[in-house]
Amino acid sequence: MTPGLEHFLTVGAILFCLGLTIALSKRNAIGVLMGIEIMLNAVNLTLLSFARFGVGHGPVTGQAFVVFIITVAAAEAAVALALAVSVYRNRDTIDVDKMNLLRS
Amino acid sequence: MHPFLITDNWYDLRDLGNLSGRLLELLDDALPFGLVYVLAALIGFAASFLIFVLPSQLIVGVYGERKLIGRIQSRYGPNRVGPFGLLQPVADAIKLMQKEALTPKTADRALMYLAPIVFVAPCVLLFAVIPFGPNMVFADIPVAILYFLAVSSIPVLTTFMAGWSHNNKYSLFGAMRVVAMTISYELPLVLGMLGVVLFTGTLALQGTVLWQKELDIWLVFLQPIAFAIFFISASAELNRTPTDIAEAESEIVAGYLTEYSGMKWGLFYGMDIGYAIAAAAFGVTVFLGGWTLFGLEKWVPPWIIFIGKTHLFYFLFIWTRGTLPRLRIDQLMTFAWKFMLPIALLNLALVATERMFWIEQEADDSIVYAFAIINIIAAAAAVYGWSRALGYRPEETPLRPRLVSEAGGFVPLESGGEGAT
Amino acid sequence: MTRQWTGPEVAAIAERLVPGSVDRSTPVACYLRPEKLVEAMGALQAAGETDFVHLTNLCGVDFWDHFEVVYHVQSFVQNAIACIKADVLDRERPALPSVCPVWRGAWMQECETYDLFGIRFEGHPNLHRILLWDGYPGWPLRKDFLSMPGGLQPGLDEFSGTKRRLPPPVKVVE
Amino acid sequence: MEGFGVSLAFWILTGVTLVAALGVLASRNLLHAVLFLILLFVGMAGYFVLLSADFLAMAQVIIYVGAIAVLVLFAVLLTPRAGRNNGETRMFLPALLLCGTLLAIILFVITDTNWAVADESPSVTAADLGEALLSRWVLPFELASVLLTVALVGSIMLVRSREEEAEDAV
Amino acid sequence: MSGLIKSEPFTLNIGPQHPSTHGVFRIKVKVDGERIVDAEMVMGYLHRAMEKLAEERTYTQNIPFTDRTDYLASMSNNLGYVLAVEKLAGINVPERGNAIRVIMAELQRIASHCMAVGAFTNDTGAWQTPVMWCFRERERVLDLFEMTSGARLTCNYMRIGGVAFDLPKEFEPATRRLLADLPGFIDEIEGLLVGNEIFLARTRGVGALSAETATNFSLSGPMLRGSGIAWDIRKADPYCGYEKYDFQIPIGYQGDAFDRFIVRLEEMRQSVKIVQQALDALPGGPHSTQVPLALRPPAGEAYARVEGPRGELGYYVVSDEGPSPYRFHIRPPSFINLSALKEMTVGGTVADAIVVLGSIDIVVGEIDR
Repeated sequence: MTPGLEHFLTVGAILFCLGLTIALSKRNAIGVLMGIEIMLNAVNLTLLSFARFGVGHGPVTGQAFVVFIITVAAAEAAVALALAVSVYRNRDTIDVDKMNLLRS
Repeated sequence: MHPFLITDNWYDLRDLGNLSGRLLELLDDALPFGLVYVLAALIGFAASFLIFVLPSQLIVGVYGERKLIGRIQSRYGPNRVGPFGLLQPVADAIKLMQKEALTPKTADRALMYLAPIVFVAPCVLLFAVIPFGPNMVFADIPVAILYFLAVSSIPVLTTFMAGWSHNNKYSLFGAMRVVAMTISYELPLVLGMLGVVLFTGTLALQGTVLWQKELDIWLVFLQPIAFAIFFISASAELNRTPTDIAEAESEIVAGYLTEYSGMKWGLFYGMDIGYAIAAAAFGVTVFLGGWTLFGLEKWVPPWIIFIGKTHLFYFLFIWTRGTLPRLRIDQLMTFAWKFMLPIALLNLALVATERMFWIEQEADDSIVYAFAIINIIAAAAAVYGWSRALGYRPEETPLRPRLVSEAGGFVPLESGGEGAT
Repeated sequence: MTRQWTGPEVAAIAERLVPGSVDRSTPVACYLRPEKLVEAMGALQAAGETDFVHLTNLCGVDFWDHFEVVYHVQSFVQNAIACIKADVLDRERPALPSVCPVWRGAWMQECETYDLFGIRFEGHPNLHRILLWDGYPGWPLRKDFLSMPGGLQPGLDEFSGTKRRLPPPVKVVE
Repeated sequence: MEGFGVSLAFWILTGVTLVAALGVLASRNLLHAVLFLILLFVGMAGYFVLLSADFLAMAQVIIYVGAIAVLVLFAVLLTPRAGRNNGETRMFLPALLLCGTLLAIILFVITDTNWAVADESPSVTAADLGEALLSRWVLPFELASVLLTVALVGSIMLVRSREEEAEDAV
Repeated sequence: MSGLIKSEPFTLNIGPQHPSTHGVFRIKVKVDGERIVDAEMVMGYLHRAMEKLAEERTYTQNIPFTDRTDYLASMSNNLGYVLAVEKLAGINVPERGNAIRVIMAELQRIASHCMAVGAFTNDTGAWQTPVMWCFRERERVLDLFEMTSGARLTCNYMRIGGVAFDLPKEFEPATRRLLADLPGFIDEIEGLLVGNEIFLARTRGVGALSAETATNFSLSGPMLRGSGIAWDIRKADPYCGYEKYDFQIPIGYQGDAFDRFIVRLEEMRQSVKIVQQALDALPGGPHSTQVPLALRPPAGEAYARVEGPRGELGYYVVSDEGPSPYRFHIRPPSFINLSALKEMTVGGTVADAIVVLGSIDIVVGEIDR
């Protein structure tokens, strides 16, 4: 079966949902970050498949969006990991359930 | 046309690409489903293995390196197995295969077994984009330079896997050092490559070679800074000696290789050489004119020129390995961030200006010679000036001890004894 | 040539600097009292005339009934060396103040002396058995370690005419 | 988009990426999760190649595998052994249900929509992309670079220890 | 130390099986990332209780023990011990014996410093090349030892009252050939390493000890001289007629690993000078005085020291008129030089600790005895 637009979109959707599950359910802050990275990748895949198969804006638009998403993902990863490391230093844990500074 | 010039005819075996291209055409007609790609991959792999990887890896890589280092260290090197010790690599391989591959009890077995295998694959992939001749390139993809940089960042992760999986502190040290160093050295490497790409206007390797051929100048003259950065970063990522902190044998025993033995270690060792040769091939292609040699490639098979250049480039790695001490990790990081990165940025700005000038003024192609002179001077000035600015004062370092004739107490620095002789 | 301080010379200076610190003196060495040892050593190190900045050698000697700890100290500027000793009389629980506060480099030699003689150096920052392992039975360099009955020494049989060592003046604790 | 090779590649990549994503979800060891994530990134780059975005595929490998994954590994190494557990919170089942529902809706939309599909494969070179970024998308491009700079400075500030701050204050 | 990564502190065992501990020596370091926060030495893996064994053998029988303390400088150890016994027994050594002793001690210094320099550069990561170069010259010195004493490493050549044998007649030309080559070799090593930026970066300022600290830690030899203290027992307390020879004491600037390295290199040059002079003025006559086999020195004690390659090599011998020493104590220079190891390593990186250990130039046989 030759893969078409639907196939790519389906893969993107499955990956997005898996990433969302990971981001919502993981206890570890780094695990949550990994879920978010998977979601961003799924979005990239979707954008690129539209750029490849879609009609209208032209393929460059989709690719440009992907460039921006990759950039933002890199920035986000750097900041999130820095946060995780500094939270670990100050609180000795990176369990998201225990990061309740505002509560106590 | 001269009868001995290399042509594009399929029977002209001086460029093996002609024949293989012809074969591919024939096969493509005969076979369904694009099975030809699979076949071509297999044939290409086998051929490159036979004519390039095997001789390079075993003869030049293992034997040549050991022999040369032996000469540098004023000893003979391998000279027992076979004529001139040429069969030493084979003997080593047989020995390694017979050895027991130990696995520590607390190791992460899956990762430990996986790491050497994953380490091999990118090395083979790297050679896919290297042009050995005008028609001898397996995949002349338009983003070959990026492809090379991308694929060469994968082995770093495998070295990390290897180091982490042993559950050994020395290995973990090695893994941490690899990871830290990679982040630091990837950046100047890509920035340096950017300067090259700005000049040539293409990301394809064959295009880069042809650009140099057309203008009759090697990019090493146009981009001395990029070349130096490439060489240093490559030796850093390859763990060659001045920067082999990941497996520094005098500090952390063997780093990420500490617990490996037998053929698992052998794969790492062999592929280390493979990566070094791949880096040399890439450096030759981008900076040293690839398979061209100022017109000689029309007469001599270009792949011979290319392989010769690659091995000469690889000799640089051997040479540094045989003579230089090792840097400390924080010095390496400082060097990458405080020295190479600013210089790479400076180089980029310079190249952009020159390229702009070239296009805007619609200058003649021979302007590249002027650029070459400017860039070499600028490189020397930048390296000297920036190192002075960072506080590098070689003349203030006394290299000989003071000499005194009488025993006694402390000799203050000012009185200076009888001075350095 | 390095000047060799005699015992009485050092004793005179030490007595002047820290009264009551000198026990006795022989031509070779000056014996300091253990309770004033560190103080006297510090004074000898700081005083300009002696200037014993460098503790060259520190070792113990077992004399069956008591131990001696020997300190060789020297001055670079004056190019002079002196031998200072201290007696450790208690054989059951030998102890001596540590000179680490004066010469920090003494710690390893004191550890070694403790390891091999069992002399405890009080005030030592990290006194442990440095060459042998913790829990090693006995103190090897004591004369009664592995000694044969009657204080005979193994290994000298080929010199049959030689006089055996005198029997130990104290009872050997086996 | 035809040919046996492309189909084969697609299905292989699909298998690899889905296994990798499930591996990230399922593995209890954070290090293994990171390695599965890297596998997913590489598979994603393969998809990009299939979608004729060569440049982005390479950028994906360089940035995600070479930089982000390495950063994540680094963060894992800097956290203690006890922090390398990749377990779930008690919200796992609700999250799974929510995501399953979301997936069902999206899949329904995908299959139900009649997508207008262009037949010919558009060719976008790196040069085209660069031109678009510096002409039409120049404002977002600059914003992205500002964002990167801010992120850089911010993360440096975050991980500075007290001693280093004290050193700089002098 | 910017650029270092911090993590959970953990303990790292450097040794006893480690390529850079020069034997079975172990440092337990506690590291935070790459930075060392604590260091503890563990030694004694090679302890042979030599001081105890020596109490049960005659004075002459003890000479081979001294070979096996510092097996890289057996001649110097022999010399220190026989000097102590001669001092105790009041034995005079003939002129020729003294000159031969000086030649041997200085050749031993060259051989030992070759090893020290080579091993140290190996620790900085220069992959085997300087070691091999140094070994090349060290071999020739060892050949000379083999020629005279019959052994290369544990020579057992000095005797109480002189030396064991006279020099063979081929010794002098061979030594002169070696002396002609040695300065060039030292220049070669210097050219390879001393101006090298990486080597400077690795060793300058690493393990620096001020003169006061070095003195207070009882250091000796090149470590003390590297800190700028002009102290050499050959000058300060000449033995074996060292006052007749013209040589100088090299001293360093700030007491770091690099200073110790250049001091060692320069000492090799000075040793070449001394051997040259001693050969030129080699007196005739007997090489040894007759000493009874079962020597019984009068009761008393003697502390004699020589300037060994690693520092002040002292022997403290107490006699009770018996045929064997009552107490036999070695002052091992590299053992005492190690006492400042923690001072030098804490705060640096693991790589620095290795360089510092290499610059101390330890010999485990001497540390553990």
